[in-house]
Amino acid sequence: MGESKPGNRERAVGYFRFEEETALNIEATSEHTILGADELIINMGPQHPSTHGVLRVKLKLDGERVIGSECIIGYLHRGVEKIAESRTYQQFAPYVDRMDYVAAVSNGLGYCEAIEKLLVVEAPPRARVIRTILTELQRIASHLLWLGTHALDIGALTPLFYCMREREEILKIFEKYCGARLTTHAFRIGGLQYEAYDTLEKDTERFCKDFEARIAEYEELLTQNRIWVGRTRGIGILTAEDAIAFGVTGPVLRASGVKWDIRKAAPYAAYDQYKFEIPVGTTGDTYDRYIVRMEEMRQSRLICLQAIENIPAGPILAKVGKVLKPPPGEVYHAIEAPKGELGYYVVSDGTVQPYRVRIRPPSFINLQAFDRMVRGHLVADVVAIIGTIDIVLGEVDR
Amino acid sequence: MADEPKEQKPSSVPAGDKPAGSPSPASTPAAKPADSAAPAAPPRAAAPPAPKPPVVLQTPLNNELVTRLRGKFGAAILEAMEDRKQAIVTVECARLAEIALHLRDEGKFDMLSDLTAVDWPKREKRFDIILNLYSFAKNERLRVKAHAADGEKVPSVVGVWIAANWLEREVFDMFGIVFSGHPDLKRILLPDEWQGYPLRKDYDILQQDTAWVKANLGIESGQ
Amino acid sequence: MNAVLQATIEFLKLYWAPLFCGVVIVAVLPIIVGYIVLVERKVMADMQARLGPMRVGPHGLLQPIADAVKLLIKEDIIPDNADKLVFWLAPVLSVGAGLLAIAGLAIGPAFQIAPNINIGILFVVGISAMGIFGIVLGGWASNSHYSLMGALRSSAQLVSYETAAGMALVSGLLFAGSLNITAIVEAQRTQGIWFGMLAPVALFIYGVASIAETNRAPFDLPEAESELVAGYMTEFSGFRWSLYFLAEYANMIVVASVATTLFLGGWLRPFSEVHWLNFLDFAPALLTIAIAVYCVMRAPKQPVRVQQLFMLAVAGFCFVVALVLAAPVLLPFLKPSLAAAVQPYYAGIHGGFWFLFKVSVYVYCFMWLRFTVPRYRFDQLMRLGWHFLIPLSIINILVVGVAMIAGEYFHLHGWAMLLVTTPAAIIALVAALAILAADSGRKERDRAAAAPEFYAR
Amino acid sequence: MLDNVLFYFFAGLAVASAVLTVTRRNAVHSAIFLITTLLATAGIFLQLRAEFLFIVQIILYVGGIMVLFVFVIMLVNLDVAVRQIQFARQKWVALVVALALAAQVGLMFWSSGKMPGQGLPVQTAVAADKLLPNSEELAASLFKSYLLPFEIASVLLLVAMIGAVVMAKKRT
Repeated sequence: MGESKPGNRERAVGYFRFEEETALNIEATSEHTILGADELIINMGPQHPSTHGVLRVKLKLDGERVIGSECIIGYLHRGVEKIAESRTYQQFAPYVDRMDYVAAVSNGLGYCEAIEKLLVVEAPPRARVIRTILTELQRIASHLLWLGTHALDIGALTPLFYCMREREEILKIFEKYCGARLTTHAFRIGGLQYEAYDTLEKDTERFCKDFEARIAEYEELLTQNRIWVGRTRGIGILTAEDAIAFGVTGPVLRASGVKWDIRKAAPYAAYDQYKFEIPVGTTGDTYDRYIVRMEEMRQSRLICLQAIENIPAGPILAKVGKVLKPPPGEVYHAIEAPKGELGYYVVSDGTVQPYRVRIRPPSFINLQAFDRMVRGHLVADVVAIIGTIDIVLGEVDR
Repeated sequence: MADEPKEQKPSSVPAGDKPAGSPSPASTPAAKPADSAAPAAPPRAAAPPAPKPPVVLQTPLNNELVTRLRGKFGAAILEAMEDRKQAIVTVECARLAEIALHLRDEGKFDMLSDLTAVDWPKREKRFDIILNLYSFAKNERLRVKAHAADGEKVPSVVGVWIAANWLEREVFDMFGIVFSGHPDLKRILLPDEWQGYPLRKDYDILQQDTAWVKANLGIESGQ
Repeated sequence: MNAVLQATIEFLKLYWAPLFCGVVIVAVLPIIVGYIVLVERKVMADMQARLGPMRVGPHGLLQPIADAVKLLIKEDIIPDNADKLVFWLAPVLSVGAGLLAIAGLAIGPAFQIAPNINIGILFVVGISAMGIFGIVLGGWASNSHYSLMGALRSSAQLVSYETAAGMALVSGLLFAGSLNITAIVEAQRTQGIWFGMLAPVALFIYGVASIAETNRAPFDLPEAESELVAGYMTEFSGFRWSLYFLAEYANMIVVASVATTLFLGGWLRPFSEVHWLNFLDFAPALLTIAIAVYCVMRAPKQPVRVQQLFMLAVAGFCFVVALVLAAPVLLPFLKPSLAAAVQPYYAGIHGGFWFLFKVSVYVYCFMWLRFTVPRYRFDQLMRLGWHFLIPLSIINILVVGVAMIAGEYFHLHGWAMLLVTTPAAIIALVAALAILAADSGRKERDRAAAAPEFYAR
Repeated sequence: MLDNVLFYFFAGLAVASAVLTVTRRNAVHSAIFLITTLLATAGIFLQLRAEFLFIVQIILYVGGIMVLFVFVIMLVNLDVAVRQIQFARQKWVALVVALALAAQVGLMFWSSGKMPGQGLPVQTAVAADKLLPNSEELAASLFKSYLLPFEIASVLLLVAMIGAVVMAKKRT
């Protein structure tokens, strides 16, 4: 009968007696109401299971509907661009791996090619092909991680583990190639440090052969699933005009219907030698982005298969010398990283250290469109939209 | 270290106020980029006995777009050049937004791919604002540069490309360049109470560290 | 005072058996739940191409105990601004309702704590629904936005789906003609057919609604970890949290038992009236023997001697159990006089086996679903409840009623009832498809109407 | 004896929590005590062997209506209610109403023979194990003897429901 005992455990505030008008004033400043016109400010992150790291989002809610949002970033800021100014060109290369740490190979490729452009040298063909293979594998790995976590955000537990299983195969290939799995530092300025190991082709081929069935497995779990479609279709629509205005790139842009891929628009590495399609979406919603990325994985697989067919023989490192002193000048080089356009703007003053390295992080710029995408949706959609942009906070904050 | 070659730079930049349409540097290709970037300096500054003539990386740019821009904005287009085949147009800072709007609408540069800055502390106008534009229609990139002095207000291009919002905030955060007309100019990556602007060349990390350790731990930092 | 004491003694004399059972349930249920969790993790691991818990005990068999110890010795945190009384009360309410509901269940003809309540199934449903207060109040008392939203979602969800579940139960109960659990199962025995076959649509509706009621995926919105961290449980830790956990699984057992009782023939074995299938009575014994044989076969392959011994011990235990289970069937051959004496125990044990077997299958389906499909969004969940399940359940009651009258008119009984109930089910399904089509049409229109508002800026 | 103990337990619980329902400032606490009252009443029903009524009380009032109550209480602003003056001016009105009710009950006792229970029309109860299952009884009376009132009541409820839907729709 504990409940019926007239307890004195009332909250302290209960003993105050306010005049009636005071009570009315309190109502005006209340934050607790959900139904009324009052807005509820809810804070997601930086410690929240589905903000993919330390993103913090302040949501202004009307009930469960989002009427405004603000991303607060910078929790992972390490001053990479500042560090670059006090390192030599070679010394800085490993740092870029730490930005988009789920696609370190792509980061490295962008940086090495930018410096090569600055030096006005070209990597030998063999190096370019091997770079292409590894980068495309990395794209698949990155997309797999995205797929798993995105599906997990939407409540599908199982795809994550399947995705990790395949990603593991890719990481094993990286490990065999350069000894590292995550932050690989696989490439060197001017080409490659290591010769491809003996079974690189065979490993890649085996992975690609298996992967076809595996990707069909994921699609079976999700693509036609009523709940999945219901949760993603029409969510976070970004029109092509908006996407361009926001500078959004990569799969997010393509899902909005813009057929643009740097691998085609300004081919780098060895992409001009291979045939592949650029998948595009129509409506630019979360479902389209999902479909686009799935198709991209298939295309990457095709590129890998084409590339291992014919890896040219020859040197793997161009003659760049031990000390890099690029002639003064500046260069901007962009590659199609898994998340979008990853650009390096490097200014040289003729010394061994870059005068300025500016990194154009695709996640950072794509994340800007978040507010536009999230307005009018429910809280549950917020996590779907964060997932669909595919951000890596290491890259957003640098 | 980076600044030595640029000694004479400042002089050449303001001098860029030449009559429109006269790409004067054309005659001395490598020597007169008039651009902020270091390139031009060594050949010119290093005096006649250049041991080995370097590969010509910087060439003046004089294509149809530049002609059109010069026709429209006249003296506001300070310089047009190519560095390693990449087009760079230097414009007057005050008219940056206007030129940007023109580039977006007439030049079809519909995407602002990047916006950043470079600090040249020894120059009179120490900052370069760099806009990296891309045109889907032409599959072409263009870099627009503007020189800004410390404390000078740069017109914001948020009205032209929404993408500039966070990018300008980042530039403000890192360089302390104030953009006039930006809707919400505040620090983005660093905490609001951060002192100083880290990507300026004269930003002293050591001093920051000592100050912080002193203030928060009450001891000498020992760095 | 003496009178009170006397009354108590009188009470104990009368009700010692149910009391004992109750104590057993309260004591044993946490362990059972712990092992259900282990099974769930193992099933999940199997579906996700991994092994699951393997460290504590052979194949992680002692994992639940380790977990329980961990939870018990964890620090108990009460947020500063929480409403202490309600915060304390909420998990207890939740778990109390779950345990009380189990009291009304009949696990086999012999094992029922509160036997022969004439409102049996209503009691179970009604009491278990009270567990919602634990969730709502717990969410409110935590004084956190995530918790509050979880609580609100939970109450809205329960009220919506309780309706559909109740209506689904009604169409099952129409066939039984009684609320008494024993009577319901007896009705299925005399009619020789499970009501799940007569009212498949009702079974489907109850299945969906019961997942929603127990807050399981894909309807686990009140605790959706990707949106609300852990919903109403966000601020709870240690023992209080484990009470919630216990309540969730107790509820799962309850809904599975209700479905089993009403739709899946309770403790009856499949086709209990078909004599040539009597060999199914051996199933429990055979199953345990199979486990024993498996253990014996695997024992030599265990790397450590202790593990080998453990396996053999399990095998021996299983053999003994199998002997006990098979005794009623074997005894008549050995000593006919004993056969009659053990008959009730036999019925009880075998009934219990079949009941638990069906409940396990039902719970397994819950798990299966959880690992396969993504989570609904809240408005979709509400739409599914109000726009689809509730209309469908009303239509289903209607057609089932008509089918029953038709059955009576044609003097149909047992399997012959399928002649009228199958068309009824088909009508209900057609209606369901029509509802779905209309709903998706409305959804399109809603979206078309809402789109300009959302995306114009 | 046991019956008496149980009755006084439930009755005391019901009254005590009813008082607390009124006096608590915190609306959620009030709701909790209201639930306790309803449950205690349900307990009394069960003691009277009215199992159906017992479970209907729990399913409808506790499981349905009170959930909605709590739901709504959480939606509105609680802090205001907590800080407002506890008993408003209606307390005199309330006192009058309470007195009138008490007088009525007293009058009933007085007119029926002055002692509680003495003159009231109480039927001798059937032995507990001989009672008919009351859900069946209830169903029979609802759908046989009182079919028309039942249908009228249900139409009334339907009207109320449609009215609620219409009102809710108007807002958007």
